[in-house]
Amino acid sequence: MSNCADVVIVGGGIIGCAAAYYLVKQGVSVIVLEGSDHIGNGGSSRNGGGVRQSGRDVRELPLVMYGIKNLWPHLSEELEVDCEYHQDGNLRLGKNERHAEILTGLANNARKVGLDVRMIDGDEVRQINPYLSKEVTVASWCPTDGHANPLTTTLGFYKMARRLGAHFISGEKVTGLRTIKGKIRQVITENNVYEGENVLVAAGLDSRPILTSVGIDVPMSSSLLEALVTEAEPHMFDQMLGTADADFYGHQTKHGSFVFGGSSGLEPFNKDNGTPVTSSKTAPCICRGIMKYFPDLAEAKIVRTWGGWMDKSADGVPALGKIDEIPGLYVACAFNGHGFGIAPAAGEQLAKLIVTGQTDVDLTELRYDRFKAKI
Amino acid sequence: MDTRIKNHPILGEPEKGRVVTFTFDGKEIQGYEGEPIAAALKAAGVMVHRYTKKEHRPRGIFCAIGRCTDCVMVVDGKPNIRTCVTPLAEGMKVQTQYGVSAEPFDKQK
Amino acid sequence: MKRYDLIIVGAGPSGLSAAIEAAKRGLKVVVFDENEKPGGQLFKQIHKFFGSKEHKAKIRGFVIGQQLLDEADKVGVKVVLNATVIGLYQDKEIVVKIGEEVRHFKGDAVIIATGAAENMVTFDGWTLPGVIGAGAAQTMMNLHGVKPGQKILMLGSGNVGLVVSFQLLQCGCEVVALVDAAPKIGGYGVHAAKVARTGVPFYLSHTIVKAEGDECVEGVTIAEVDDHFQFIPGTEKHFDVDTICLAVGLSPMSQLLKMAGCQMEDNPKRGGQVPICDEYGRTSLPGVFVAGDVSGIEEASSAMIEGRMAGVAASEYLGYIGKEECDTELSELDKALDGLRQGMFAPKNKGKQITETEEGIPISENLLKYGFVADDEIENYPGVTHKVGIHPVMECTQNIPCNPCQDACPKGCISIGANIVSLPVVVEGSECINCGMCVASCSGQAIFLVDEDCKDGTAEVTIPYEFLPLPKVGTKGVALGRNGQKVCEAEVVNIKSIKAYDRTNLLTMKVPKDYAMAARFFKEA
Amino acid sequence: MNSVNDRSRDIGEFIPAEDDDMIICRCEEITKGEIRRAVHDGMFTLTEIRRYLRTGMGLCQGQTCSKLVKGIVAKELGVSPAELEPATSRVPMRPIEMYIFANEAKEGEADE
Repeated sequence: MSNCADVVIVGGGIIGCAAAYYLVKQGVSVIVLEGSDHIGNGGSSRNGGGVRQSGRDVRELPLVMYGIKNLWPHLSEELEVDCEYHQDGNLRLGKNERHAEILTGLANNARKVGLDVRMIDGDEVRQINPYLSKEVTVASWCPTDGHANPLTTTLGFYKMARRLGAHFISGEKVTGLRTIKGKIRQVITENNVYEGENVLVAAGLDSRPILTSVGIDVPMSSSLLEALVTEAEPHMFDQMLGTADADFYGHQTKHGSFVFGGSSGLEPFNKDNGTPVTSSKTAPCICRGIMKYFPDLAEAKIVRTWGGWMDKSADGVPALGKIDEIPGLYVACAFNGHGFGIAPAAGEQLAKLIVTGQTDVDLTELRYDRFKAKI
Repeated sequence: MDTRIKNHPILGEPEKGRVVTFTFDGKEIQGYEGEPIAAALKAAGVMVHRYTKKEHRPRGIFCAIGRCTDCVMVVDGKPNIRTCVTPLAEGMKVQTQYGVSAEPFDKQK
Repeated sequence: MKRYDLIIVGAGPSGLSAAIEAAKRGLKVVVFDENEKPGGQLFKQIHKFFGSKEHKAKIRGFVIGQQLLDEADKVGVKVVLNATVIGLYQDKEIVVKIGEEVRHFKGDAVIIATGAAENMVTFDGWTLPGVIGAGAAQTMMNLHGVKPGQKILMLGSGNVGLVVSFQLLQCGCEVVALVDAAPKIGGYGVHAAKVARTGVPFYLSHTIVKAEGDECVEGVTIAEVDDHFQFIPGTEKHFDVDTICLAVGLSPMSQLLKMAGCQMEDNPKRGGQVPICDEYGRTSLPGVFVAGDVSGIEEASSAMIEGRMAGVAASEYLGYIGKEECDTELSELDKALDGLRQGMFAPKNKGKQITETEEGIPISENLLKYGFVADDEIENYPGVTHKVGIHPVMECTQNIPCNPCQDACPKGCISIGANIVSLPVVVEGSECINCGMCVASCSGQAIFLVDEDCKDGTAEVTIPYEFLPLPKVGTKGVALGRNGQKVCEAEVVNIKSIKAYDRTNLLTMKVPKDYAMAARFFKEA
Repeated sequence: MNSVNDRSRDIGEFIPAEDDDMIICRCEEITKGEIRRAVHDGMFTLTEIRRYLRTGMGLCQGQTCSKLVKGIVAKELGVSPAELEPATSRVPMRPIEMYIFANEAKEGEADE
């Protein structure tokens, strides 16, 4: 086996897998190095499955809108796996005036970049989703949003990339990068050295120490998010849901189970033992949150809970694109807990950027070096 | 077919609660209060507890201790009730589960 | 948060034993169990246990369960039932579902004693209603008083398969065959022999091809397998059955430990995924201990000792006893556990081919293949001797840790000696008084009282009999041989059922003299 | 425990077998053939198999099938089952109704 490729990708999450897929599709040779034992073991397999535009920062909206228009509709066919993509809209729910203000602000911003999102009242909410409680008085409604299965989508990208010749190695923890004659060249792991004309760092939170080895810093902090899933229930609704306060989000899957994520408010003070372990307080709190919105789900049984690290950037949007200072180096990290829906587009555009130097969507606002002091 | 053990060489006569009546898919059946629903159904000769969602295949008691969840049924309107560990009570409405519903597949949308 | 010195998860033999030892030393102990009744699997074990006195030998499992509960109650252990532990979090926090609430507890120490889950095998039709686990069969018949089926095929010849087959017979089911893909019976020979002599055929090197039926099991086809466990065409056999019972081993139920971040290993000798722990159950997490099947599959008898060890170790961990006291007690328990881990079924011998006993006698090939010792082999064993007048015949042919027969005889007729796994021998010059205590004490039901020559052309054979209805004196029928086949006509001449026999009836049958050493079971005509 | 795992190593072709339609995961009705195929599609770990196919993600949470799946995957990869790390165990150990999980006993009242 060769340790050299046109592109070495650090990180086997959905971003790395998607980029690998779109690269090998163009005949580029790719090595993907995953530090953990499993492909897609970080946020890629731990998120709530939202494929949405609404509620996002306007700087990343064009990219996700591009993906929803051009990539998601035929992804299942392309990856030969059921991505379970549903485009049945997103309801972002509110229960009071303050919520209404937050939602209106987000909706107004989104409309400026051409997204169809509007404010609706409680009755209209319940016309769309009759299971929601009377407590819900307001919502933003974006009919082109949706959800998908992050597990099959991530592993689908992996499967197809691998099938087309991308070389994946798991359990291969990258410790640093090395430039040769002013250009990126080597990726150093605990066991080996890999070489590539180009290197894409898409390793979530681990991207930061890896990039540090070549003097690049993307300011990120970690935050734990928790999620849970119920047993399969009779079909109730197809929309993606969220709330103004982001106290829970989720959807009903094709399988019939409900996947919900949320927080207890104690996450910033999580006692980190090195693995994303759940806290005894969070899942009960998520359940209480859900039941306020969905009294009918009270009897549904929770079968599994889990936690995942979110890679938060200082301004809430990703660092994505070329690192000009170091020729051949690219970055895709800091997806802030909503990287799943944007991942196919991010992967495809990165592949295009690496191969042609061009992108269809302007990524300028997502530059790695945009972070400035406040005064 | 009587599958109740009336007298056992080691355990003697089983201790049971009072006789209660419940319904299985509308039919009245008697069992003992507090015994698992599955035991009462088994004594009455009921083998099929549910039909699976994908393949519509029959399932019944498998582990009898609440682990495998094969014996789940719709009980008092709630699906996925593990009948092997759920105590029987007077008047319970027990229904065959089709997928996750008490509606036979041809009536599900 | 509510705090205990020691939280134990699982009120089975190991959990209760641990709780007793810890509470005796002053720890505040709570035991959570998800079941409605405590005792774990003990309450489904209706046979008499093996071992020696300290292992509660010759006491039936469910009685041991009650004894443990009484003892736990006496020393102030709190046992909370219908309490499902849903998680073991950081800082030894345990979240328990009790009723319609979840409650949070902290333990300064935690013992996980969650036991085991059944393994399964797949075959065509294995998901049909009527295919059940052996544990399910035990639960249905011994806890709920409902027969698991009428005509049953048992897959698995380990102790679980053998014991459950016998229990099925006891509650009135018909066991049409006992099948195992292995070429040799996995469990104790005595357990196999007591099933075989009732007429159940054994099919070793056979396994299930398919379960038949549309809505539920109506039949089963088995076939012989070759050395690579592949079916040999043309060897198929069909049985009409309504139930197929699977007894193909157990796996430790160690998920809680994995969840808590305990270091784990996959250890086939222990039955699967187990926590890495020392011999007293200390895991990689300080203050988290394990005991019983969760740390490696063994018998309930060893689980009880492991539980006591963990209870002592936890007491030391929390400073309720000193290190010296702890070491002394643990070394005592070591000896007790060592006693159980001897003989040909000892964990250290797992997977080994044992061809002769420690006494140098060849192991019966018939026993391993068909479940019974052949008539011409039985004379090889030291417990089988001939004598004028009534005398015990001990058809104990494998080295297993068990010696109640030695203490049972008031006349000292039976000797095992210091090595608990030795085969019993008849003490030279001793005199049998026909009290029957040896027959009733033998957990393997392998002792018979035989008067080979009653001077009238007949012989009398006394057998242990744990079935209903109990034949009356004068009942005529047939005597079955060790292989379960008819050997001769027989008549019941005596039935003894005294309290000291603990529900084992002694049935004496009269048979023609020539069949004294062949007749081993009675069947009503 | 991370170990270097080359996902392009040769594990041979997928060869269809007679018992490929045998149900392995009873809850999610996943067959042996689906599991074997997934291994050839690159799912080399039990965690990936579970995420890709849902084996062990049903109501019983893998209580029944995890050992069976492990055996199949190991055989397909040509390794010993003991070498495969089991999929993660997660809270709750048994399915629990949302309204009960939500209902935490108050401090002080938490006396059983």
